[in-house]
Amino acid sequence: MADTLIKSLALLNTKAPYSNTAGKDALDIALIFGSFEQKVSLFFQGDGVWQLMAGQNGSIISVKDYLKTFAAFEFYDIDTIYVCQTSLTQRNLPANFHIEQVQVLNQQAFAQQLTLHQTILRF
Amino acid sequence: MATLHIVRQSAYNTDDFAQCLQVLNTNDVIVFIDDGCYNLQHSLLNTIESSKNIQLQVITQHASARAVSINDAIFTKITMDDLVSLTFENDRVITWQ
Amino acid sequence: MAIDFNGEQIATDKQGYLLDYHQWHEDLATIMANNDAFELTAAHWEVVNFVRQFYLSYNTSPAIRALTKAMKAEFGEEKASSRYLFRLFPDGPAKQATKYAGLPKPKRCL
Amino acid sequence: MYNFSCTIFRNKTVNKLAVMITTPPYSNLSVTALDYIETALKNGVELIGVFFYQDGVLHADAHVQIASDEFQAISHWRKLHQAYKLPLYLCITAAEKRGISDEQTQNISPIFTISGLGELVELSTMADRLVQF
Repeated sequence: MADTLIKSLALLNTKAPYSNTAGKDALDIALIFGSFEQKVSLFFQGDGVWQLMAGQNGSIISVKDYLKTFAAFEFYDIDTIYVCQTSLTQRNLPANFHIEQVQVLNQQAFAQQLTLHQTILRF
Repeated sequence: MATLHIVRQSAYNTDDFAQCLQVLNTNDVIVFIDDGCYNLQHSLLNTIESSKNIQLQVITQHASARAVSINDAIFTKITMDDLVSLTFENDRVITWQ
Repeated sequence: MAIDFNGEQIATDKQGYLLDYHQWHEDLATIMANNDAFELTAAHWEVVNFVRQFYLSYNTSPAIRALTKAMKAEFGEEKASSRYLFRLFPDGPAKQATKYAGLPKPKRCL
Repeated sequence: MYNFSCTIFRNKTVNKLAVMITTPPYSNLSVTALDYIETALKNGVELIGVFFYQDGVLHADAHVQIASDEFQAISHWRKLHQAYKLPLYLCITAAEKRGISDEQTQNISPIFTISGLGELVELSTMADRLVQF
């Protein structure tokens, strides 16, 4: 039974992208897990949803724009990306993201998807 | 298939606890430690649906150190030994810090 | 550390990686390779240019697996193997190709 | 003594633990992390390693000085490392970003193993639970 369980990691992103390194630190973990062929999913909740919003340009404020790296996820086999509808609504944000494969989930579905992962790290 | 939620921050200061409550599933366990102990009288607690059968636990030492009193009718008092045990009794752990 | 290039001093780190990837030029790549006694053939250039393009698109240098995956889409199955890439860049494609592509030294923690 | 193994799967005992530390040594959050780890070790949990990331890497800075009447996080790590052969893995990229280096400043406490995120992948693969503190 135990052997048939595929281990997977959920990275729960909860910080806006620029004022601290949380998003970048989580991204580095996602890329390395992807490189080692480990299943990894990204979840965006709270201010973490800002990491997904289209039209940002960190270079204006001298931030190395790591959000551009999100577009390379396919090469790291990262294809499950979930965003919490409640967090978008609270911020009056439309579902307009800078990458394509984002799935908007209501609170219950978001919570349910998290439980499909054995390890959850939050940044 | 329960999740252990370790809450380490005051909800008066950060959104962590509110976010934790958003992802609760039936039979999950919440343990308040560190500044999470300041949430023991927070109004957010009233938003937890009783049908979800959520267990609320507190590390006694952490609450006592902060002069936070624990309502026995709501919270289970635990020790660090219990927290270690809960790590394995539940299927996964999320740390809210 | 610096490389003299067309009368200009191009700053590098200890291992010879450019400190500013904007200053890269094909001729500069050749000089960097010469300094390492390394010859860049057409096959090497294909990878160097590809890695640089990847960086410019995604703001990160690809790890080896991502590189092979991305190259597969561009050049087909034959060149999309780490064996092929390591034959071209024996010190490791991630380390060597990024260097001649003028990109930052890959993180040690990989 | 407690027994923390929990038999969730038939014939498989679930008690391999890995911990990721992201909080700095001057924070009381680290006291809790150390307490949790020590409690686990004392009770026979198989702790396969501790991974230091983000501000957690500051625990490895041999130059850190904390007044003698305050909590000595770093000497606690040494104690656990020595008593239990506990592996302490340092993310070197996160460390160098914070002035902790095995090359320039050479200020890494010798109880730490210099490593990278690949080690975190390894730990998460081996462990039944990976807990963040």
